[in-house]
Parts: sequence; C-alpha cells; structure tokens
Amino acid sequence: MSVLVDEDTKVLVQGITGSEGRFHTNGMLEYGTDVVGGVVPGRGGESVEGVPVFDTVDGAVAETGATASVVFVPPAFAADALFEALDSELALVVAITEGIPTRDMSRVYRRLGEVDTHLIGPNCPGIITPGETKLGILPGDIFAAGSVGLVSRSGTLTYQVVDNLTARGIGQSTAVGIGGDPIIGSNFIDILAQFEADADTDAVVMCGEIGGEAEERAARFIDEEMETPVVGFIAGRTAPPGKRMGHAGAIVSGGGATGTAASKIDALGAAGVPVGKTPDEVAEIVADLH
Amino acid sequence: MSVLVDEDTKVLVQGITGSEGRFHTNGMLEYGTDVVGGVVPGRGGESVEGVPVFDTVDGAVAETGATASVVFVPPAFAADALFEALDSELALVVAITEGIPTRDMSRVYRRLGEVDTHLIGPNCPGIITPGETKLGILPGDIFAAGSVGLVSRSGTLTYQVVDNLTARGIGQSTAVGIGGDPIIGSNFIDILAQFEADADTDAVVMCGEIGGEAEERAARFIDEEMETPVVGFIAGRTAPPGKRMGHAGAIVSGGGATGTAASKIDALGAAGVPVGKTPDEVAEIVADLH
Amino acid sequence: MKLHEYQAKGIFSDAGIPTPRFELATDVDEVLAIAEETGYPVAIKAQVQVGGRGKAGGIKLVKDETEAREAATSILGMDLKGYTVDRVIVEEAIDFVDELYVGVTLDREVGRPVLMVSTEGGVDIEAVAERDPDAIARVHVDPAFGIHHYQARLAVYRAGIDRTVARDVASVLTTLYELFASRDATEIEINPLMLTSDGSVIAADAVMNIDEDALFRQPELAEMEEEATGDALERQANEVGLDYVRLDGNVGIIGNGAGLVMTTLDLVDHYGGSPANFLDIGGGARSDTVRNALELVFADENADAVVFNIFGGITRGDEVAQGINEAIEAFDELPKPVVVRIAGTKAAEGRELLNAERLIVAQTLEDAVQRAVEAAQEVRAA
Amino acid sequence: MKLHEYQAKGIFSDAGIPTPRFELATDVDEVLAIAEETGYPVAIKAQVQVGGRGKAGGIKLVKDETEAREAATSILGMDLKGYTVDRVIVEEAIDFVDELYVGVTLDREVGRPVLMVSTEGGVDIEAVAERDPDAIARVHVDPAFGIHHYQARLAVYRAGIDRTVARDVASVLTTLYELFASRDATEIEINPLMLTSDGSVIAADAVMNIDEDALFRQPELAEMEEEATGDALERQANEVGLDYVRLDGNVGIIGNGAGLVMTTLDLVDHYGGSPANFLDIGGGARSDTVRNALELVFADENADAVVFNIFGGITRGDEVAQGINEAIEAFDELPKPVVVRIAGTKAAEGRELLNAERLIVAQTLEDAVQRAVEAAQEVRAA
Repeated sequence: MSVLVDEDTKVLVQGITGSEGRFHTNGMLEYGTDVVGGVVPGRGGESVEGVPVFDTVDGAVAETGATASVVFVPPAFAADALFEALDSELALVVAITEGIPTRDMSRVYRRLGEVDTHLIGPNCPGIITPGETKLGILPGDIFAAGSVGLVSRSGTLTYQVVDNLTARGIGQSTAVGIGGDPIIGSNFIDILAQFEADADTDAVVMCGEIGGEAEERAARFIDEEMETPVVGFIAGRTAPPGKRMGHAGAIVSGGGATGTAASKIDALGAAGVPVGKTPDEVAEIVADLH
Repeated sequence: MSVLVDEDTKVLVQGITGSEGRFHTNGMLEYGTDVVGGVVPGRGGESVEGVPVFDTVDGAVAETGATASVVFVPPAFAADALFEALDSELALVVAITEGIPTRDMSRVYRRLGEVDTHLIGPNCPGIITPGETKLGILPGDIFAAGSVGLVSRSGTLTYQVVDNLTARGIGQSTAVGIGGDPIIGSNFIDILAQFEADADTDAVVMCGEIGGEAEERAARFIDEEMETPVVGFIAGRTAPPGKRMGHAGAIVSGGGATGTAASKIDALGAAGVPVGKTPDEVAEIVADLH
Repeated sequence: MKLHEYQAKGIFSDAGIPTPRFELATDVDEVLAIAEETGYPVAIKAQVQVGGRGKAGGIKLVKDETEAREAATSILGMDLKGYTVDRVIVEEAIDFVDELYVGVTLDREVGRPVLMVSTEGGVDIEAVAERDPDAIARVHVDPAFGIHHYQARLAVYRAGIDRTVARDVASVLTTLYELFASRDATEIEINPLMLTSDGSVIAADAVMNIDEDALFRQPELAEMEEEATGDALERQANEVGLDYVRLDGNVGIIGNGAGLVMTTLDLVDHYGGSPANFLDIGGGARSDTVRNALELVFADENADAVVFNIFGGITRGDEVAQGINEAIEAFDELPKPVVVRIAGTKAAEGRELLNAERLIVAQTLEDAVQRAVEAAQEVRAA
Repeated sequence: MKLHEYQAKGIFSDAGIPTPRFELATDVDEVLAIAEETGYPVAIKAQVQVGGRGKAGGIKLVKDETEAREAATSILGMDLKGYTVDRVIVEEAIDFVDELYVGVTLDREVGRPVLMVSTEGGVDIEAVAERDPDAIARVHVDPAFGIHHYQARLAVYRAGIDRTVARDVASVLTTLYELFASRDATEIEINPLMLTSDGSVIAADAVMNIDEDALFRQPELAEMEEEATGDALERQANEVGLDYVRLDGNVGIIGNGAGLVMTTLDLVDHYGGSPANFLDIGGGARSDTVRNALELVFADENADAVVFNIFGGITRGDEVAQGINEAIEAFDELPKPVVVRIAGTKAAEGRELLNAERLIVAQTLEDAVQRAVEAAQEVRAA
C-alpha cells in the first residue's frame, strides 16, 4: 500500500543536532516514524529526542540496521553527507536541505548512477506513507491513508493538493516531493515507475511546474509505460517568459518550445492525462476516477 | 585460434606522427596488421605510411570502423588519449607508452571499470596473434602461429620465452604483454580468462615477476576456474628484499609474506602450475604437455 | 546571479583568455578620456544585466569624439528593459574575420555540464539552437573527472572550426570549463569569440551566471553581486532577503512556496484578474517577514489589492495568524485591501484568530483569489 | 623518489600540518647554534633516505650542548646502510602523550589511493599490519571524485581515535590526501603523528615518495631530487639516465628489460655465481648507452666479469652488434671479461658481427651466463 517507505523503514537523521534536524526528528517520531539513529561527526554517544547519535553513517548503519536516511545537513556540508549516505548503501536517502550548490549536486548525481540507493530531493519536503511513516518535513495531519499516489516538484503546492484530496475523502498511498532544484535525485519518471509497480496505488496525481522538460518526458513515460491513471497539475500557466519564479526550476526560457506550461499541458493531454486548472479541480477529477 | 585480436581487427594508432608511432605503424603494417587510421589532434587530413590521420578518435572511428587502438602518445598526454579511446567505445586499447604518471592511470583505471573496452598496458609491448595481426612493438618474426597462449608482465622476457618456445616448434595462439606498471588495464586473470574461453588455446605460459600479488591471485584463479594447463615462470628469484629492480613492479617489499618469488612459486605450485627455473625449462615443460 | 560583462570579462582575462582592452566609465567625460587613450574606433557598451543590449541601442561603435559623446550621452542614463544604465565600458574595436560561439552550461536533463561550440557566433545562439540544432557541437563533461582536454578538441572539431585556430579555441573552451567549475557558474559563454585576420581569437563579449547557492564559497563573486543594479523595488526586496518579481497586472500576491505562489498567480488569471507580482516568502510566516512582504507590495504602485496565501505545513495555522496580526500592527492603515487565506494544520483556528477588522479573511484558495480580484477591480474603478 | 624528512616536513608544514620547529645543519657548529636557538632538549636526526634511522643510531635526543656535540659528531659523516650522512635536522623535542599513524598510499590491487589511520603510531607500521591488520583502518578514495571529508572522518573513527582529537586528525589526513594527489606522491605518511598533552597533534616525522614518472609536472620536487644523496656509483648512473642497483656478488650484469635482467640474475645464481648488480639499459642498444653501462660495471670493484644480455626485439641483432662494437672502441683495454649474448631478430647476423677478439660471444642465454660465472671465478682465483 505504498512505495519506497513503510512502517518497517528504519530511519537515520543526518544533522540531527541542528535546530531543523532536531525539530523534524521530533515531528517524525510523533508521526510514528522509526527513527533509529542520528549522525553528526563528533557527537557520537549523545542522544537527541531519545535517539542515539553516531559519528558516521557507516557506524550508525552497523549499529541500528538503518535502511534510509533523512538529510538536514547545511548546504556547505550537504554533498559530503550525501556521498557518505550513498557509500553506505542505504536503500533510500531523502535530502531536505535547501541551497546545495548545483556543482555539488552534479557530482552527487554522478555517483548516484553507480549505486542502488534511491535519492529524493534535495530541497524537497520528503516522502510520506500516511499512517505508517514520514521522512521529512511534511505536515502529517493533512494526509490520509488511501490509494492515490502523489508526486510533486513543489512543497506547499503538494500540501494544497493533498488538502483538496483529503477534503474529498481521497486518501494517499504515498506522497513524494521530489524537489524543484536543477538536479534532483529522483525525477517524475522514477517515482511514477514506483507507483505503476505498486499494486495498491490505483491512481496518481502529478504536480509539475514551468521550466525544464521533466513533465514532457514524464508524459511520454505515462503514455508508453503506465496503466495506472494519472491526473496532472501544472503551476505557472500565467508566468511570463524569462522571469525567474522563486526556485531554480521555475523559470520559463524565452521562446523555447518546451518548458512552458502550455507545452507541458499539451504533452500530458496527448498522453491521456487530464490536467486540472486548480488544485481542487485535480481532486475532483481524481474523485470521478474512483 | 586467438584472443582479443585477429586478422579482422581494425586498428587506429594514436600518436601516429611521432617517431615511435610512425616506426611501429610501419612495423605493424609489414606484419599485416589492418591499420586503418591514425589520430593526432591538428594533423587530420595528413597521412602517415599511407594511413589517413584524423583529429579525434571519434572522427576516426566514424570514418574507418576501427575496433582497436594502439597508443604511442607521450606520457604527459597519454591519459587524455586513453580517456578519448575509452569514451569512443573501442573494443580494445593497447597502451605502449612508458612513464605515464600513476595518478593518471588511477583515474583511467577508474573509468575503465565503467566501459566495455579492454585495455592492455600501459608500458607494455602489446599483443600479437602470430600470422594474423600485432598491435604494439613486439618483434613479429620470433613468433609462430600455434596453440599456446602467453601472458607476461615483462617485454624482453616475453620475447626470450617465445624464442625458446618457437625454437622447440611450439607456436603461440596469442601473446599478451600486460606491462609491469603499478596500475595496468588488464591483469593476469583477465587474460587467463580469455585463454580459458578460447577453444584453440590448449596451454598457457604465464611469466610473472617479483612484487605485488598479481601472480598469487592468478594462481587462485587458475586453481578454481581453469581447465587449460598453465606453465609458469617467475623472474627475480634472487632479487634481495627492498631493492628496486627497474620498473615499478619489480620490487620486493621487505619482510612481507607475499610479493616474493618464493611466495609466487609456492602459490603457483599449489595451483598445480609447474614453474620453470629458466625460460628454456618453461619451453621444455610446455613441450612435454603436448 | 548574472555578472556584468565587464566583471565576467575581467575574470576571463585573468584566466588567460584574450579579451579586447576595455575600461569602465560612469560619465561622458570618462568615456571620452578612455576612448582617447584607447584610440578610435571604440565600442561603448551599456553594462546592464539583460540580454539583447545591442538591438535595444545599448551598444554603439564610434569612430571619433563626436560620435563617442553622442553615444555616451544617449546610453548613460537610458532605460534598458526596465534597468537604468549607470555605467558603460569603452572597449577597443576588434577587426574580425569571423565570429564563433563557445560556452559551457549545465544540461539539466543529464545533470552534467556541457561544452558548446558553434561557427555561428555573433547572433542569438538560442535562435541558432532552434533553427539548426546541429550547428552547435555539444560534448558533456563528467563532473567526477572534470574536463579531459580531448573533449574540448572534440567539440571544436565537431563544430567544424578551422584547423588553424582549433587549438586556440579548444584552449579557450577548456579555460571556460575550468572557470565554470571553480567559480560555480551555471552558465558561461563568449558570443562572439572573434577570429582576427592574424589568426588569433579574442573574447568580444563575456557572459557568466553564478549559482547563488554557491556564493558562500565564492567571496569575490559575492561582492560583485552587490554591484548589480536592478529595479528599485527588486533591490529593496533583495535587501530583506526576498525575491520580488514584478509583473504587469494589478493583484498583488504573497505566498509561501514557489509552486503555490505560481498556482495563486494562475488562479488570479483564472478568475479574470491579473497578477502584479510574484513574491514567495518561503517556509512559515514570521511576523517580520510578513511585514517586509506587505511593505513591498504596498510600495508597488501597480498592485491595487493583495492576496496573502499561506499553507501552514509544519508551521501551525494559529501561529501563522498570530504572525500576520503582529505584522499589520506596524501599519497605521493598510493602504490596500489584503485578503488572507490560511490553510493546512490548524487552519480553522488560524482563521478565527485573524484580525478580521483590518483583513479580509477567506476560507479557500478559490475564495481568496476571487475576493482579491474583486477588491482590485473596485479599487481600480474608484 | 623518496624525499628527505626535512623536505617532506617542509611541504607538510606549508600545507598547514603542524610540525615541530626544525632547521637543517651540515656541521657540528651549525647543530649547536640551532640547538641553542631552539632550546634544549632537541632531536638530531640524520637526513638519509633509508628506513630504520633510529635503530641504526641516526636519531638522537639530546638535553644539553655536551650531548648535542657528541651526537652531531657521531651522526654527521656516519655510514647509514651504505649512505653517508652529510646533513641533519635539529628539531624541537615534543612532549607527547600518544603516537598515532596516518598515511596515504596507492593500493595497487584496486588501483586507488587508500587512507590509513592507526592508534599504533611510532612503531614499524608494516609490522603492525602483519601482526594485527585490524589495527589499521583503511578507507579507499575514488580517484575520479577525490577525497570526501567524510572518508577522513570514517578512517579516523574506525581506527578508534579519541573523539577529542578526531577532527584534527581527520583534517591532517585530508591534507595528506590532497598533497598525495597534487604532488603526485605514491606514498605519504606521518609516523608518529604525536598527540601532545594540550590535546593538539603534531607531525614528528614525514615520509613522502614521489612518482618519478610525474616529475615533469612537479618542477619544485624535481629540483629536490637533485639534492638526494646516494651511493657514488648509483649517482653516476643517474647522471647518464640509468638505474644501477648494487648487489653483493661478483658477476656484473647488463641487459635490456627489467624482467630479462632479473632472469639473468636468477640464472647467474642458478649456475653457481652471484650477481654484482642489476643494470637495465632499456630498449635497443645505442652505442653511447652501451658504453655508459660498461663504464659503470667496470667501475664497480665487486664485479669480476660482465654478462651482456640483449634481446633484439624490434632493434635488429646486427644493429645491436654494431652498437656494442662501437662502444668498446672507447676502451683501450676492457678491464674485465665481457660475455655478450644477442638474441631475437637477426641474432645470428649479430653474433657474426661482434668483435670476437675483445668479447666472449655466447650462443644462448644459458651459455652466456655460465661463461660469465666461470670468467668471474677465474678472475677471483687469479
């Protein structure tokens, strides 16, 4: 009834002693996430919110049997923490950190291609399987368990769509915020493939936005590889070309044939994906599917 | 009747306009090697010994259908040439160049693990399938076609052993000089595996020398994986510990349990590999096998 | 963060890439003095961080003092796509026989830098890319290994650069890549790279965009950022750490999270309004951030009403409401109608708390946007 | 190429690794002056490029001028494993509470650099490695990416270094790796890395071996190489670009190719002789190289006869013979019997050509070695 994470996921928090790490560790524990350890070099032997702290990921994995990690390490040190996580062969790494230099992520992404680990983010809200576990900073109480998968480049927009879904009584199997940075560990296709393979996900909501070609490629994937119905939403339909809208992903390059909201909506439409004009219309379309 | 190269191998020479490159291109052409092109940046459009020169390996492969390359590029530029060859997806690259910095080779070796190309060398005499083709600087006329494979870390020692084999009427399927540098593209095991898989190689001569553990590991491989009989030779039985004997491979570290001639001869013996005391004794043992 | 041409050119030149001689000037007399010293003809080029300066009249080639004075007078102080030109460079004119394009950018699709070379320099390279993609040779660089020299050569030979200058162009390209990596650039290009009659190459323009997330380790470039000019309101936003994007409608928009703010823009349009701006205040809603955001939109003469759309997320709705109430206390009077919508965790409690006397409290996103559009129409009609 | 301790320590210190104060001295007065300036106690350490200096009496800790004079007098000029000590360093004595080991070397088995850390510093690390391999923490570095900081930490924590100094030790290790990569080292280590009572770390020794194949891009280190001391004959060989390895037998050996020369050594032993040296003249046999090689072996008082074993390979046997004939013309008289064996391409023609009046011409490798062993025995007996 979920992808990538469930109640058995054993979670490390890298950067657990920082204010963000500590705060969200608490939030995860409250949600029921099995946080088995934290990692902060030089702080091994301490504990945070009752969770033991280790000096290295390697040591933490050996001691706790962790299978996943959530990274709150500050941008200047985040890439190092990600390499450490990838080299420790965790099944899943969720990078919450915002503002990691693109050059660092380019190297991390290169390494990611060589290991079996899934990386979500960076600069993302994380991943949640409602009622079981959450890895990241998503507000647990707006989610409800169910069978609709959700994948989104954006944080609060994800919450908005979930809110509309939950309000209509539509629960979620797993929701994944993949982040909007220029280089991210998992793209739409990676997550859509997970949902397609999940017997308990019977529809998927995909929230995209202007910039890049990720939505266009996802549309081709949906068309060619997916049976599970997908409903789309694209933010930025009214954004003028050449203006940068907040995070790096949200920019429309002037004159290009791709990257615009129109191009994305057309591509999704051609793949048979209905695209809602408002978040609530998305929920309405999903409700009609059921 | 051979491994890695045969009469169909189409060969590029990287560094063909240098004196070494030109000289040995001539030698290869005389031996019958199908040298289809040379590569020297800025010299595209010229020709050397009737062979067309290209500016890039990529361009040369596109134009000639080359499947292998021999590298004579000077040490300071050799790693760049090797990366270029590896990225062009040639089946085989033979690096003759002596004196490539170890750091450069460490990076090349890292890249090698990601591609399907076989690399022989560097600092090696090359590879020959007698009567068909040679890639490198081996003196063709001491070889004779036959069914004994030969793999060696050393150049002139290879020739010596071949000379003894040929003198006794024992021809060779393919002979490979893998080079004696600290980091080489193909080790004994890589080549032994090729010979084991070759229906027309019915015995293998392996010439090792002191230093490192390559022979010990090869012995384990022979013991566990090979049906084809192997005859060994180890140079440096009388070399005193701690002295460096010419190339980087030939040094016995003081006191270590491996790396000495005794350790290598013991390991081979334990794997059922007879080890000749002189090159001629090697040939004699091979003759007895036949 | 886009560097000025003169900044990027200085960096290129320090790294060994040949550039024309140039000097920065901020008034007409300075322009004339430098031109005299350099020797006519010279180019006078507006230093503003927008594309298409040439077409917009921001670049003039002048052959004597009269022309120079005229050009300097017209360029300095001119409005170039919303930016006031306050400095120009005066640059030696180059006698060229050909114009090439060389650049390095991040290819997001593969997460790697890509080298680009074309013989079609001196024109809009994006137009070239669209018209004839094969006219640009592209070679990706592995970010683990960094550039191999052969890759620069490969790009140059593939692009069909003449063999006589191939080595020089490859060398410039290699240097560009090294700057791209060492300076945390996201884009770096020379267009045109001029080919002179004596067979040498020279960078006639210089573009360099820096990854703002990497400025913490690029102190020298971070200082340059401070020199950047911009729209007054955008500068004011920058000073308080916000990113204010001006648009041309009349409904001011504040929200948290780029995707949600864009969605708010889309809904404004959907309900017949037109967004005046884009303003993302990020996670949570601390009262000082809210106040700064409101001040910016209040100062924007285009915005007739404001919609404030916050999704609580981790921050609880009641806390958000508290922050907003505190923020508006700083204003004796709210100069424009402000519609507030709080959603997410404890949203109902938050809405209860909001100061309904001064704010228009909306229930849903749709409701909020519709009321803001109406309010703006009323203000406009008044 | 192994650097002197003082050279390596200088490089470490420039890179920010804490080292004791030290100065180089070449005579006793200098030693005393530096010791006075530094303040007793000081360590006086022979600068020769061999291991086990301490055990051999090449390192002395002295507490006053009397001891310093005595130590300096005994160390300067002493013979240390065949090397004459012509310089020492005078170094501040460190009051330490623990000794660690940190190093970086190439792991040939995987073709990658490996970081090494142990709490068992100050002793022979190879002995530790053999006795208790787990006492040394090892972490490989990917040569494409270079070191990640976490890798240094991982090695340090795995080795069980105390948390209070872990950060400092990891920082030293990271610097060592960066030197390893940027200076083309093949081995680099600090043994011991001392831990002082105030909780800081300091490099009490410094080992750095440089890849000779990379000296072309390490001009600063290439200059250091010239300072290296060595056996006179080995130095003479170096000057003509050859590598002369002294052994303790009486049959001089020259050949082309390391494997073949080693095989010749083995055969000398096999036939009851004992090799006096190892001398590889590389590919071909140009007459000046042959002459240089012969001069070296003639100058080696241990060698009573010489076996010259050349496998023609690409170079034809007749050309080799020509080169040898030309080379021996430079000698009025050959001071020792020289047995020559030419094999390979055109070997028969070559043997025909050889000057049989001055040289002993052998047919096979076995033949050549046996005749050289006999000749040496005869000389010895005479």
